[in-house]
Amino acid sequence: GPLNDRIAAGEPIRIGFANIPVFGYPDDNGDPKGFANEITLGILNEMGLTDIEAVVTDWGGLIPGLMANRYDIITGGQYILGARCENISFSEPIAQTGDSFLVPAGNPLGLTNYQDILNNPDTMLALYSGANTVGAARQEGLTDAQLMQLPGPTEVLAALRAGRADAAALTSFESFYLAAESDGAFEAQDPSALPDWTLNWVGIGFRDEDVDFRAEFNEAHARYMGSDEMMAAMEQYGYVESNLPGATTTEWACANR
Amino acid sequence: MTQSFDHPLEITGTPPPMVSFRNVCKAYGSLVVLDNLNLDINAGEMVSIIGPSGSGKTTVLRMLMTLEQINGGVIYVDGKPLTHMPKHGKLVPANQRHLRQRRVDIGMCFQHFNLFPHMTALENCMEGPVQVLGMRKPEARARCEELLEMVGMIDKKDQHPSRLSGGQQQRVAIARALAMRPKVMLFDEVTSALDPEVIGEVTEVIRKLVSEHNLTMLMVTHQMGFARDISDRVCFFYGGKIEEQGPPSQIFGNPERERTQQFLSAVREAI
Amino acid sequence: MTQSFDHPLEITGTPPPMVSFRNVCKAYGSLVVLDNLNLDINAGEMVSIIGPSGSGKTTVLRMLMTLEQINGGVIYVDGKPLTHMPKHGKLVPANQRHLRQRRVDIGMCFQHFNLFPHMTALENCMEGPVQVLGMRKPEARARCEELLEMVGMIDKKDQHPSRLSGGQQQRVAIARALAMRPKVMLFDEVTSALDPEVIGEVTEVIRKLVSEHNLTMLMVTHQMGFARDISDRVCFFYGGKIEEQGPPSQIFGNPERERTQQFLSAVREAI
Amino acid sequence: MFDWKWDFVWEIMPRLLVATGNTLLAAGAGYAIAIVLGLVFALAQRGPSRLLAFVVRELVEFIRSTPLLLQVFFVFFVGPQFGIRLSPWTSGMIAIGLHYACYLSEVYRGGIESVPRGQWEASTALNMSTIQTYRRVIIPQAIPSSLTGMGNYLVGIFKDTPMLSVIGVAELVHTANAIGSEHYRFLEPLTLVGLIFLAISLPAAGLIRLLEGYVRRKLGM
Amino acid sequence: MTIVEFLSTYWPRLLTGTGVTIVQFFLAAFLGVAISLVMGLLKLSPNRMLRGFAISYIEFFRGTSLLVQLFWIFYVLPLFGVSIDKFTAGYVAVGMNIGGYGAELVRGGILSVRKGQWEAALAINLSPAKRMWRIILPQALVNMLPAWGNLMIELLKATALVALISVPDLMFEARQINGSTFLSAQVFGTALVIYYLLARFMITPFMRWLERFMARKLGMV
Ligand SMILES: Nc1ncnc2c1ncn2[C@@H]1O[C@H](COP(=O)(O)OP(=O)(O)OP(=O)(O)O)[C@@H](O)[C@H]1O
Ligand SMILES: Nc1ncnc2c1ncn2[C@@H]1O[C@H](COP(=O)(O)OP(=O)(O)OP(=O)(O)O)[C@@H](O)[C@H]1O
Ligand SMILES: [Mg+2]
Ligand SMILES: [Mg+2]
Repeated sequence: GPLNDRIAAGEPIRIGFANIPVFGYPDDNGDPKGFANEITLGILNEMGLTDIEAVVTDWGGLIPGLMANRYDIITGGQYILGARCENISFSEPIAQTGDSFLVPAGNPLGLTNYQDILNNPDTMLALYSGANTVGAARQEGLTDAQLMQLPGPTEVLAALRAGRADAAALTSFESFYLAAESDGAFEAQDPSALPDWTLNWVGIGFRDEDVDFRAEFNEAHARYMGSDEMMAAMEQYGYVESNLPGATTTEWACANR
Repeated sequence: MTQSFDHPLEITGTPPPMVSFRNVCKAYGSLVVLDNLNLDINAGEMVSIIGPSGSGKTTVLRMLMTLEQINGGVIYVDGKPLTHMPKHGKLVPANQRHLRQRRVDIGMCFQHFNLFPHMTALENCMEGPVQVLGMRKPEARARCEELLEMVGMIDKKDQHPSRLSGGQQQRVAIARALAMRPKVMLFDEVTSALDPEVIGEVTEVIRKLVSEHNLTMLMVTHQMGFARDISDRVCFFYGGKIEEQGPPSQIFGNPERERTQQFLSAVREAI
Repeated sequence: MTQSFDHPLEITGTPPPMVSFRNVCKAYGSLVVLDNLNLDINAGEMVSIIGPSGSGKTTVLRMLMTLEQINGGVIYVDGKPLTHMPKHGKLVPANQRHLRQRRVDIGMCFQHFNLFPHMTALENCMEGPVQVLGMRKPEARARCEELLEMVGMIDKKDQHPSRLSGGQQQRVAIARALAMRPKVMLFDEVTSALDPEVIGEVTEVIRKLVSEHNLTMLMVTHQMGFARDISDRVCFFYGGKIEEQGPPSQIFGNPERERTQQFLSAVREAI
Repeated sequence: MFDWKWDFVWEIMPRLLVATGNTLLAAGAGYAIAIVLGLVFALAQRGPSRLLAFVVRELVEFIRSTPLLLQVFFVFFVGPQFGIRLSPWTSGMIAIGLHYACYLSEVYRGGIESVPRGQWEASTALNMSTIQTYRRVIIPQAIPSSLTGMGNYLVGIFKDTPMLSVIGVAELVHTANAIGSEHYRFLEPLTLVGLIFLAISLPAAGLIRLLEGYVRRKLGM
Repeated sequence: MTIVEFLSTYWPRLLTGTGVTIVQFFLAAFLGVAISLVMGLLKLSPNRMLRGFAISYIEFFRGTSLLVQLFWIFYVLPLFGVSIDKFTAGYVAVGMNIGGYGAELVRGGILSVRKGQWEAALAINLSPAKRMWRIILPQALVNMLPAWGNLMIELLKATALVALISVPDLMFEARQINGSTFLSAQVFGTALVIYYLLARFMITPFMRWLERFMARKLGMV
């Protein structure tokens, strides 16, 4: 595939990611940070590849940029979902994670899962448009009248602050991160309050053509996953043993999510 | 443009003159166009202004129409100040409201016609009577059609100005001004685009309306024949001043001042 | 506007006339303004067009300046077709390139002046000589300043048109047209905003340039004095036709046609 | 490399069409507000009151100089702190209408200033009031030269509705992005957005052109 | 975090972002003005082909949104083998888009010049190019300048969209800082103020000066 050609030509591997805390983000120097980035770099290192170039882009630009050959691998926390598997190739899972509700401190309305929202018709749930949570909420019986689909975390936080929304459904990583950053204004709810089937697996994205490179990547992935080296690097992100993907394969996630 | 009027000028005479320029000055930047102009026009009088190009003839009309601010002096219309208004016993420069109130008495017809391009000839004429005088439409239409008929434009009444010849536009402009029947009518070279035949007709129309409605008329013209024909008095402007004035017979027949003689001898030569 | 010219008209005479209207027709919609006009003007001749308002005088000039398309006939300038061009032995309506080539010979001065508002009086005059004739700036300036001097506008040469009086604008427009020294000059009521004194001066200027450069001149005017003074021939237009033409002495002194007599008697009355 | 999936197009079309409805509604209502309010702004700046003119001038400058996105954001999320609590739709339309009113006021200003001075003088000579002069003489003549600018903004306002997505109005671009993130395919949704915009703006531009021709004919130009 | 602390931490990034925004603005403005002139004139051309070309260009770039155009230039063109770097793609897309709107303004401005001016230029036999350049355009410019003031401000705001293709302009930096700190009020507030300052104290004064300058040049003051 094109990526192996690049490596053979001595060119750096370009990894693309958007600015999403915990999953993948640039630090103040533009260096890749976040657990997905760390794991990718670790696996590439395992493969003996250290010539890496980081490209920060907008969330909406990730996939088109990969297709347009503006970078080679997209990190930055991508859920492996059936609809997505049709259009890009994922590595084997690098993490499993659930969602969690972010609510105002003290959770005055007692909202911890979709059913709580459904049972209180006056409440409004904020979520990212296009995220897996939208589908989950619908499946739990919520209608658009109680859903406020917003472009990103900035708007979601603004909606919670302004009282436009009473809770937000986010990935648990983000939920805990935002709660910690909010100086006590918000708190994250227990992820296990949400149904099991909302659990998701995170993968690294490749072009379909790079099937050869992906196979090598997956081999290194098997060696690296769960290693002490990895778990030490993960500490700062709150990534714990239970986030390891275990035996779940990408094939299974594509078929069931 | 502040002025002090410690001794507001008084207008004398019974009845007071319809229009009265008192010590009026006008300058564009450093170019002094009118210098201490004094001119009285009585009700029903028809006065022509003649004089060389650039002598300030148009400026006199524009000041009276309140299109130019004056730099000194006062203009009175019908015995009341036009450019100024009394306040605490003094005359202060007039505000917009005062100007609008006093302007009802004055109408003007422009050298460049300034017809409204988006209205037909008839609509141009009806605009003032309907919108300003509040006349009913049928009544205004009757009045305007009569006027257009008189100036020979009735068959073009539904044309837009862009489809009229120069002389036709000018006749519509004359009709538009006359339809308002103001006390004082100002005409700026309104016959310049007209052929002699039409001038004759238009002169008749003006004369008729003046006598019927006792209009006062002030007109600028280069056509000495028209001036002689229509006016009670002719003013010869030169260098920002009235060089000489008097009945047409005197000005044209027996001018006193050298400059007037010179101007008129050129006229005689040119005709 | 397609026409068939199976028998292209020939121009006869040696030398051929400078301007030649052959069977020219012009209508605005259903209004026929000119009906089979035939008119020849020789090189160096000065022809005046007089006639009632709306008789199509301006239209004649505009057609010759190629501002209006004609509906029939051909106009020749300097022996060559202006409105048409030869193609496969026939005359077909001219394209833009042809018009532009032939237009060099013609210049026009408008009734409404149409000065360029963004240029000073001098710049207005210099525009044509510099941009079209490719004259050097100092040379063009000298020529234009001389012309402005002759029409008495040299002291206003750096003013923009909006700051000039009507007569001053008109004189600049005349200078602008003359600065191009075209073979054929068209003047549309160019003296209407001028006072008699200035008319005299302008007449002199035109006469001087005409004799010096052998210009051909076609002018529309309502001022009979001017027409009589300046022209070699006077054409009286009426109802889309030339009703009568001849030297001024004949037309003004001894007109043959009844309509002409009527028009001129009105003139005499009006003056 | 370049693959375009038709079945994906058909799959997402219904969602995009619903969003198109929202876009049309927001843009239409916003434009209606803007046309009227813009004229008020333009006239207020030329009015007799210096203070009013100054205030309106600065308001217009502020609103048109700052991004619509942030204005929408503030109306919706910061408004409630001052007791102004409007629905997403209402705040969206007010914000977009206000924003375009400022643009249109400048367009009107240009149109008004291009009317020759002689027209004002003729109106004064007929002793028409300022309001009558505007209504009967100046504005009718200012319209033809304003129409191109107005047409530009009619076509442009559709493309500014995405700003409403920050407050959860599911307009076209917002929906296309959502579809993109769900399926990891952006080519089709975004290209379709372009085509739908084109399908809206072509008739809009055509309409303006017809109107322009009509007005010019009406004015005998 | 107070605004002072915020600024003292992030000012270098905001400053370089502002620099990129300004450079993008000037390059796009230059391109946009040039395209406007060419397309506006072509749309008035008597040649059907040229006119058709201009109409297609204008309707395409006004009709599909800048967002979609950026997407195509940056992400889809590479699929056809044309890969433009992001910085160039940014100002080219913005300039071409604004050119579509500007072309309409140019056309409208030209049409609003009075007929007598065309005729007078013809009577001194100026070539069509000189007639346009020396007589008509200067007068058209006066009529369309207020609308161009709008367009320049829109252009400035439109450059914010290049953030979507990762051109590190002001908006990109703001989004990045916001993405990692969620100090939305401080970040976007500062960006808002910077955009406002650029528009209100650079673009608007310049355009107003140009309006006055041109009016003076026309002797219309
Ligand atoms: N664009 C036009 N559309 C329709 N009719 C027109 C147009 N231009 C002129 N006309 C008509 O054609 C006739 C001749 O017009 P033209 O301007 O040639 O007259 P003229 O002899 O110059 O008159 P004047 O002495 O009043 O200037 C007039 O009746 C006029 O109404
Ligand atoms: N807006 C202006 N700015 C500067 N000077 C002006 C302005 N308007 C007129 N002038 C000058 O004032 C003088 C008088 O102008 P005015 O129009 O009153 O002359 P006029 O007597 O009507 O001349 P004409 O017979 O040529 O129409 C002229 O020299 C003219 O150049
Ligand atoms: Mg005058
Ligand atoms: Mg005429």
